[in-house]
Parts: sequence; C-alpha cells; structure tokens
Amino acid sequence: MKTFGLDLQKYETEKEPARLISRNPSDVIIPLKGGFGSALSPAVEVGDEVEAGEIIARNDNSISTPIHASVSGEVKGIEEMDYFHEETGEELEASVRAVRISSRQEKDTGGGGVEWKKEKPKNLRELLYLGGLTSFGQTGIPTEFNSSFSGPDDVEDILVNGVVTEPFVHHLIDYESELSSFKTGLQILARAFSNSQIHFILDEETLDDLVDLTSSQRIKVHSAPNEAQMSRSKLLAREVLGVDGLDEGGYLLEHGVLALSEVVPLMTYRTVVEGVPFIRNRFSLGGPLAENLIIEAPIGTTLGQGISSSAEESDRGVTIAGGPLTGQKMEDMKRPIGKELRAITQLEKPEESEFLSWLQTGLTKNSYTNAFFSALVPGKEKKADAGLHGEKRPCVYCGYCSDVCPVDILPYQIYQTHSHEMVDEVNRLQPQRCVDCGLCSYVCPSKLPLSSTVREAKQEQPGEANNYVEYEETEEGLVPVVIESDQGRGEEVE
Amino acid sequence: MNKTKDLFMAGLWEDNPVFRQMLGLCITLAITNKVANGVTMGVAVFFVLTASSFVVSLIGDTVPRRVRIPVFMLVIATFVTLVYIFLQAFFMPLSQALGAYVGLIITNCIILGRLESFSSENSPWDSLVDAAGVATGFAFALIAMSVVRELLGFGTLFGIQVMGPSWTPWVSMILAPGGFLVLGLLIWVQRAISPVEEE
Amino acid sequence: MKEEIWMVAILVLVATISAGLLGFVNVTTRPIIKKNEVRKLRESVLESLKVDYTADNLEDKFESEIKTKKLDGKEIFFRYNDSGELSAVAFKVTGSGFQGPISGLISLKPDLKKIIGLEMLSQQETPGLGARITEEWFLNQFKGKEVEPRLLIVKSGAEEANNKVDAITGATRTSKAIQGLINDDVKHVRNDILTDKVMEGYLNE
Amino acid sequence: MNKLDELMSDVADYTKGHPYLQHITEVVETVRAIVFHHGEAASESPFLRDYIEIKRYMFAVVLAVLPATFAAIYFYGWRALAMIAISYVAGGIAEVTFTLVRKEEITEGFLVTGILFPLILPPSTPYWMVAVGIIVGVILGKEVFGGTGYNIFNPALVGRVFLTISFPVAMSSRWVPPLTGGWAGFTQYSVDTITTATPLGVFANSGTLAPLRELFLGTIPGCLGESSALLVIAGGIFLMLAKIVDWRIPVAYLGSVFLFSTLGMFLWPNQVAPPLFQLLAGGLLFGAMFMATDPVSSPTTKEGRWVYGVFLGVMTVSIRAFSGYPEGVQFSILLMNMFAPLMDEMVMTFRYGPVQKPYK
Repeated sequence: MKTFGLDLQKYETEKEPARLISRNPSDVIIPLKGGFGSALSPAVEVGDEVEAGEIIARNDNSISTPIHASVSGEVKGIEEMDYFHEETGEELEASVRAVRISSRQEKDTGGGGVEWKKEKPKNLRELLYLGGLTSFGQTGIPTEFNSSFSGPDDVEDILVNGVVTEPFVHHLIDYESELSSFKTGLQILARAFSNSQIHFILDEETLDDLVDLTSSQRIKVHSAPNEAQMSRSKLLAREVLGVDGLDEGGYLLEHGVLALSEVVPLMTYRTVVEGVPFIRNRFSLGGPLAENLIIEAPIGTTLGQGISSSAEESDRGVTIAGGPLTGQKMEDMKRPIGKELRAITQLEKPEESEFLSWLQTGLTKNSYTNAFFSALVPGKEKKADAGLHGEKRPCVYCGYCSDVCPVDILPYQIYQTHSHEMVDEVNRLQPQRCVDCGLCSYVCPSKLPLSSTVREAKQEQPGEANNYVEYEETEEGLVPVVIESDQGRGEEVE
Repeated sequence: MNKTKDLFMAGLWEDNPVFRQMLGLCITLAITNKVANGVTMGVAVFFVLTASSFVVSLIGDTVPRRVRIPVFMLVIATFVTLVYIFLQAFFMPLSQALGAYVGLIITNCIILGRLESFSSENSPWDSLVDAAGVATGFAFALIAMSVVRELLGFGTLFGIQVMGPSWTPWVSMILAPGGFLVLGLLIWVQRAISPVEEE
Repeated sequence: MKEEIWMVAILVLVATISAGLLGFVNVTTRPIIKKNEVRKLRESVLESLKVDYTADNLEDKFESEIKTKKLDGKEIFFRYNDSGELSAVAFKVTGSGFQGPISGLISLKPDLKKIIGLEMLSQQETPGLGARITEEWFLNQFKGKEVEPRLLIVKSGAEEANNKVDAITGATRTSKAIQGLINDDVKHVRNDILTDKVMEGYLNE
Repeated sequence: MNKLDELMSDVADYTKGHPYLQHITEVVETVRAIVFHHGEAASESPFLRDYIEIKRYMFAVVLAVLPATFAAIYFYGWRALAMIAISYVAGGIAEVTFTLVRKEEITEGFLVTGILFPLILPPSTPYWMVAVGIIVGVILGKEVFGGTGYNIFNPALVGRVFLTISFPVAMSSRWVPPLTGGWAGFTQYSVDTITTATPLGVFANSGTLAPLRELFLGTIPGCLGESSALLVIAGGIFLMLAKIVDWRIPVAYLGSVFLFSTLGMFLWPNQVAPPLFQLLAGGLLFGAMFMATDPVSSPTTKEGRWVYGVFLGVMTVSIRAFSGYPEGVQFSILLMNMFAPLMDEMVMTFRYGPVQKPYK
C-alpha cells in the first residue's frame, strides 16, 4: 500500500490477518472520563457491588458521557490518577478520579436490546448516550443530553473512517463475519441522525467485498485511493466529501461533519440491538515485536494486561498508542485502556552502535529515497524500529517534506519561519491545513521536528486555539473548553 | 588629556568610519588596489577633514542653521579643490591614478557627517582631535585594505616586489569584487575584535 | 527679515573667501599644471621615438629635435636628423579597448611602414591582464615591426613574422583591440593625411 | 569494533575535561559520529523514521561523481586524485576551524563540496590554487552565511569563480589534451603541459565544432570531471533515480539549453553553437547534474525548480554566445542561486497569497 509514493507497508512482512482475541482481566481501573467531555464524580462507593454495564458516573448538566462499570465485581477503591491529553498525548497537570473494580470473572450479560426500527431517533440518541458512545468523535456525538457542544441537528454528514494507512495498524472490524452487525450499526446511526448523510470510507482493497452496503440511500460508501489519502478524518472530509472551509481550521463538527471511528457502528449495534453498553473496547496490536492481534478488553484494563505477553518485552521496545507515525509513546504499562485507544504498535529500539552505517548497502532498510540497495530488492524483509536513523542537522532544503505532504503545505518553510518567530510568514503558509499525518518528519533526512513544529504553528493560528480540545480544571473536575473567539493576532487590542 | 585620547581612538577604531559606520565606501572600494593610492587618499581626506572641521567649529555658531549645509559644502569644496590642484601640480601620476575620486571627497559622507554632528557644536580643539581621529581611521582602513589587495593582487607593496618574482597575481583582488571581499573580511575581523553591542 | 539678510551675507562672505582663495591658488599653480601636461606628452613622444633624454634636458631635446604640425586636426610630430632629413613621424592612435578607450603614441619610419616605437598614453584595461599593455616587454616587441599590410597580434608561440607581435596571455580582447586601433589609425593617417604627396613636402627641412 | 567506539568515547571524555584540548571535543565527537552510527530513538511522533540521513544523502552524491572521478584519473593521471586530496584536506581544515570557533557541529555537506570543487578545475591547476579555491569556497561560499543549509551560493562554484576571476590565465588558457588508449592516465602521474583549447574555446575563436562522439566519450580537453558526458550522465541518472536530486532541475536546464540554442542558432548563427554540441561540450552536463541541483542553493518548490532550470538554460546559452567567456555554466548557476529564494517566494505567493502584515 502506497501513501504519497511512500511504501510504508513494506515494513509489514507478515501477511497473516490479525486474530481477534478477548481479554478478561482480574481488575480494572476506570477513569471517570473517556473521550470528549468533563470529568465526572463517582456514583458508587468503595465496597459496592457493581454489574458490568452499570452506570457508575453520570452528569447530565455538564458536557459529558456516562461511565459504565466494565466488569461485574466489587468497587475496591476510588483514586486520583494523572490525566493526559487524548489527542496530543501531552500529560496534563490535572488529575481525574478513577474507580477500581475487581472482577468476579462472571460472564457479562446483555441487558436485552430494542427493536431499533421502531424507535424514534431521539430515543436512539438517548440509547447512544446511555450506552457511553457519545464520547466518540473529536468533540463528542451531539445528543439532547449535553454530550457535545453542538446539537444533533447540526450534524450534516457523519463520516465513518475505515481507512488504515499506517503500518502495523489493522482494521478493527472483520468485514466478513461482522458485516451484518456493522451494517445494522450504520443503519441505526442513520436513523438516529435523520437529517444527516452517512459516509463510510474504506481503502480500496477492503471495499470490494462490501458492495451490498451501498443498498441504502442514507449510507454512502466511498473508497479512498490508497496513494492519495492519509487516514486523517479532516483530510477525508476535505478530499472525499468535499467539505469547504476546512482550511480555515477549527473542529470538523463546526463544519457539520461528525467523524467517527470504524468501531462506532459495531458498538452502536451492540448497545442498541444487544443492549450491551460500550464497556469493551477494541484495538489493534501490531509491530515487529508483537503478534498481529485485534484485542477486545474491558475498558479500564491496564495496558500491560491488555497486550499481555508483549508487556514483559517492553524494555527492549517502544510501545506506542496509535500508529507508528501519529501515535504517542506509552511509558506506563499500568495506564488503563480508555475508550479512545484504537491501536497499539510496538517497535524495537534502534541498534546501539553501527560501524559506518552510511556506507552500508542497507538491504533491509526501507527508504523514501532509493539511496539504499533495498530499492533493488523489493521482496526483502524491511526493518522497522523506533530509531531516528541519523543526527539532527540543519535543513538542506531537499524538499522531501513538501513532496510527501498530503495537503500541499511547505513544512520546511513553516519550520524555518516558526523557529525565527516570523509570525506573519508562518500565518501565510497556512499551517492550519496540516492533518498531523507525520509524513514530513518521517522523510526528513535532517531529522528535524517538522511535524511537531507545524502542529505548534497551527495552534498559534488565529482561531486555531480550539483545534485540539483544551481542558480546564474546575471544581467539577476537568471540563473541555471551546474557545470561540480568535486568539491570534487578529484580536489584539492596542 | 584622556578625553582627547578617547575622542581620537573612537574615530580611529570603535567608530571607524569604514568598518563601523560604513561611510566613504565608494572611494574605499575604488582606490585601494594600491597602497600608494590609499596613502594619498588618506592624507587628502585627513587634510580636508581636519581643515574644514577646524573652520566649521570656528564659524559654527555664527552660521544660521538654515544655511549651514551650503556653508559646510562650500568649506569642504574649497579644501577639496585645493587638494586637487595641489596634487595635479606636484603629484601628477597620483592625481591621474586617483582620477575623479579626489573631487568626490566633497560628497564623502564622512566629512559632512563629522561637520554636521560634531564640529559645528564643539570647540575647535575637540573638533580637530575628532577629525584627526576619524581621518586617521579612514586612512587606516584604506591602507589596511590596500595592503591586502596590492600584496595579493600585484605581489608588491608601494610598487616594490615583495612576494617574489614567481608570484601569480590574484586579479580579482585588483578588481572591484576583491575590494568588496576584502572590505567584508576586514569588517568581520574588526567586529570580531571589538564586537558590536546589540541594542 | 534681518535673519535672511544675515544668511545671505554669511553665504556671500564664505563664498567670496573661498573663491578668492581658490582663485589665488589656481593662478599660482596653473603654469605648473600646464607644464606637467605638456611634459607628459613630450615624454611620450620622445619615448616612442627612442630619443634619449633626461629629466633636465627634456625640453631642449624636444624643441631641438621635434617639429609639431597640426594636420587635419591631428597633431603629428616630425623628427629630423642633424642633416635635416626626416627620420621619424609620430602621432596618436586611439580606439576602444575591452574596458574603455585606449590611446597610445606610435612612431614610424618616414615610409610609414616600419614601427620605431609605441607608448601608451591612457587605458582602463583590467589591471594585471589587459593593463599589461603598458609593460615594457610588450611595447618593446613593436620595435621594427611592419604595419604593412597589417600588424597582427597573435598568440605567443605562433610562427614569427615581420608583422607579428605576441599577444598578452589571457587578454585576447585587449590585444585584438590594440591591433585594430593601430592598423586603423595608421591606415587613416597614411591614406588621408600624410599621403605621399604631402610627405614629399616634409621630407627635407 | 565496539572497542574502538569505546576508545573514541574515552578520548572525547578526556578532551572535554582538558583545559586546551576541550576545543577539539567537537572534532572527536564528529569523527566518532561518522564512524559509528549511534542509534537514537525518536523522542516524539512519528516514531517510525525513514532511513535516509544527511550523511547518506551527501554520500550518494559522492558516489554519483565517482565515475567522473575515475574518468578524470584515466584522462589526466593520478594528479587528479592528488587535487581531490588537497581539496579535502585544505577545505577540511577551513571547515573544522570555523566549526571550532563557532562551537558548532561539523556537517557532512563538505563531503560533496570537497570532491565537486576539484572536478571543475582545469587538470593543470597548481596545487596551491586548489587549496586557495576550496578555502575561499568554504569560507566565502558557506561559512560567512552560517554554515551548511544557510548558504546562498553553491560553495564549490564560489571557489571556482573566485579562481576564474583571480587567475584567468591558469583557469582559462592552460588546458591539456587528455590521455587515451590502454591504461592511459592510470600509469602516469600527470599530463605534459601542452597548451590547447576546450571545444567551447575553439568554437568561440574559430567557429569550429568538435566531433560529438569525442565530446560524448570525453577525449577532448576540459575540466577534470566534466570531460566524459557519458559518465556524468550516468552519475546524474543515478542521483535522479535515487531521488537525491530533483529530476526537474536537470531536465529543465538541459531542455532549455536545447531549445534556446536551437532558436539562437537560427537568429545568430555565428555566435550560438548547435544544440547537441552545447549539451555535450564543457561543464553543462556536470553543472546540470551536480551543481545546479544542490538543494540548499536551488529553489525548493517544484514550480520554482522548473523556472530555475529554464532561466539557467537561457543564461548559459547567452553567456556562451555573447560574452567574453566561452563557458557560462558556473556564472549562470551562481547568478540563479541568487534568485532561488525569490522563485520560492513567488511560488508561495501564487499558492498562498502575499504575506499579510496586520500591524505595520
């Protein structure tokens, strides 16, 4: 699979599909905040017995989504834990409360579903809210229950992103065995948001089997050509749906687009039809150090227990939440798995010392350029590790970063102007177009922090302060802050 | 005494007209391919600058502000013409080598600048010292540049062969580009020795 | 009003003093400057005619040996030997070089074919390259060369001939320019000014 | 090998504490970094990084000029190699001095400058001139601007042009005929100095064209590296395939030379040489493949690179036809280097509009 002339999938040598496995840990720790919305106060006390799927925290007055107990068992404790930014991975100084439950190892029982075809859209939205699904999307799924800053009528398009372009990241849905549930899930979403159009976007390879999905008028299936798309919802919204005005920045929801992950339709099906709320999350595990797995585990399972066997080896590898290009490094294996986790990638640490590496033929090295002999041996297994593969050097203006950029910005120019604090020049270069795909940093031979610099520049843009959800710690706990006005230079008062 | 020394040294080094203030570059670049030219021009500017500084400091208070520039120009022009005639009469070859540049001393910003900013408001003695410092600084810059350029460009100093007969002349040093290069390098050296204070 | 008058008065005063001073200096130095210029030209003439002179007897030598005539606006110097025969003719040759005008002084035998000597009066060629045309070794080459049919300045190492002079390495353009201006001016003088007929009148003093 | 690595690390540590030797710590560290690659993990996303690095990037260019270097030795003897060695040593000293004074890291860009520079010199250039040229190139072409990545001009060309205007005789009229047949230059040190002229010089003087086959193979006088069109093209194609240089610049440059010399041949038949001769003669191919494509001093945007290449072609043809210099590649590349940032700026203005200055 090629992305902008980059054959990133060359790194994946094992072609066997990922297996789906389940994990049932002995105890879970559930942060009272998952995805978009403020932190909540617990509705249970230490010593209480809880059932899997029982709501343990809820507040309809602030933007939030109810939190469920993900296993049946006894509440062992309510503790403070560090919180981190779900998109940027940045550690926040604030902390959230978390409930620790020890599992009774009983089989989860569904609460019995509803006939979704007969329900009113509003009731379906209530079910989504009560099922804990509304924390999805960059800014939450809008319902009548204060789950997002927008209302349900604001949603014009729902974009279900099934594109996978990063190496070692797998599709979370098995489109053969789970197709009917997935399809039903999409239909439920279509009914719940009756004013909107559902767009399901898949990469071409997977799409062929899914022709019958297109039977419904309300659901459109798009294919994203492999070479032209990076799996970023903003880019898909711009390129595939043709949503205008995204270059000015801001959340997708402000432009009427609700971007959802691939698992949401499946979880919707479970919540509405089977009556099981979103208590078991699904994520993919991949990378040279790990088996190719799709793991389903109760929310609150610690990372170490979630990825199990690989956990011991983490000292010789790097564990990344998300894909290798856009993910965040996970240092703490005790951190609970939240609702937002989609993928775990484990990469090896680089070799410590290599003799004259720049003279070596590099038969196993995959590279954007063909300066390695690996270019001549296409079938050869390609090494993927977490190394920088070189020293940081001044920019030599090779232009690789702008060549691979999917949104036609000039990362090296933004880097240069931003590091010289030339605010007007940075603004002119439109860093807000960036979709954080990380390809510029990936190809840079000078190993410059292009991607993070562009992100910084983007956040400094007028009106871009809210490109990432900002949290503020109040008496109620963490509350998402949406900054409406321009904070950039445009609003300066003399 | 200290003040006198400071005044002189400021013009000579810290505020060197060529290396620091970037004045008089036209002349500097044009004539410094031979040391003899540099020395002559240095002496000529020294004479014009000190003399006109002295005269202007004497009459500075008397001249109404509105006509001071014409008056200064007249004074400078007088001395420059004197030098020009003098050179033509007694140093014919030098006068030919320097060509129009002697006449152009009139428009040399160094001179008008010193008159305007210093001599017209200071005592004759201070003006004289200041002018002498600046003119020496200018001459120093000219000579420094012309030594490098003549040495590399002709292999000679004052026309005397010093680099040996097999020396290959660096033609670029004689031409304008060499002038720019040497000027740039010398400014670099000067600023490396006494760095410019950032404001 | 008073201030304006004062301004004018000052300006006039300064200008007067300055003009007076300059006038005085000019008057005193004019003869010297004039003399310098004449002397320079005469030096070149004598130089090109290969007349021995010293700084002291320059004037006498010139007066006694050289006759200056202005023909068709061109100054021509005739040299007569002791027996009154015309032994050499000298005149200016000018033209454009690579960087600017070049002017020189050429002296020829009375037949206007053989060069006695060449001197450069002014040039603006590239120092170290084209400007080497003022160097002795280059000018000395011209002695005894013939301008008939054409004087040629060729790359060093070429076949020797009566009308060939070595060029300056690396300064082809300047060398070509010199070749052109000598040939043109000599031809012009021979054909239009000092025609055989005219020459007859000058042959004997 | 690890022992050596440890030894170098110890040396670096020792110099760090030493009152005088501490100034050379950078050099030791750099040598160590060149010899041993130390795997460092990416500290922020993306965690997967491409294997291309500046050392390899620069080394690829050296690799690409190796065929031309062999040709230089074959045609002109081992003296060619001596010139390259001198260039590396003299330029290296200048480079190291500057990085030590500035306390910066030594960068790999010099690897390229050091070999490209001698290859664009006439084969009989005196050794001291090679040294002077490379030092001037490194200092005036690169270090005064702040080092690799900040230079406006191609350092090797700055050195070469400095030599051209400083020593016109040595640089433009002392060409030697190449050795051919058998082992040719591999068995001797240098070529006897028989002054001859380059094909372009011959054309400028007499209008005679050299046979294309000789130009293609390189058996005609010229600068060290540029003689053999064949090997230069081979190196250039390697660079373009390896994506080290952008194919747009050579293509635009050579294409525009072809176009404008065809045009010029009809308008000024006595001055403009025919297109194929123009393409193969002199330093055009070498310049188009290795000099004009220097990423630092050429435009970075694709559109800018097209414009750059086209202007280069016009300049080269014009200089060759109408100026006093028979060869115009060095001057046109240096001149266009100056306009490279402007071209990028224009592309950005087209793409994003002008810079808005709200508070001016």
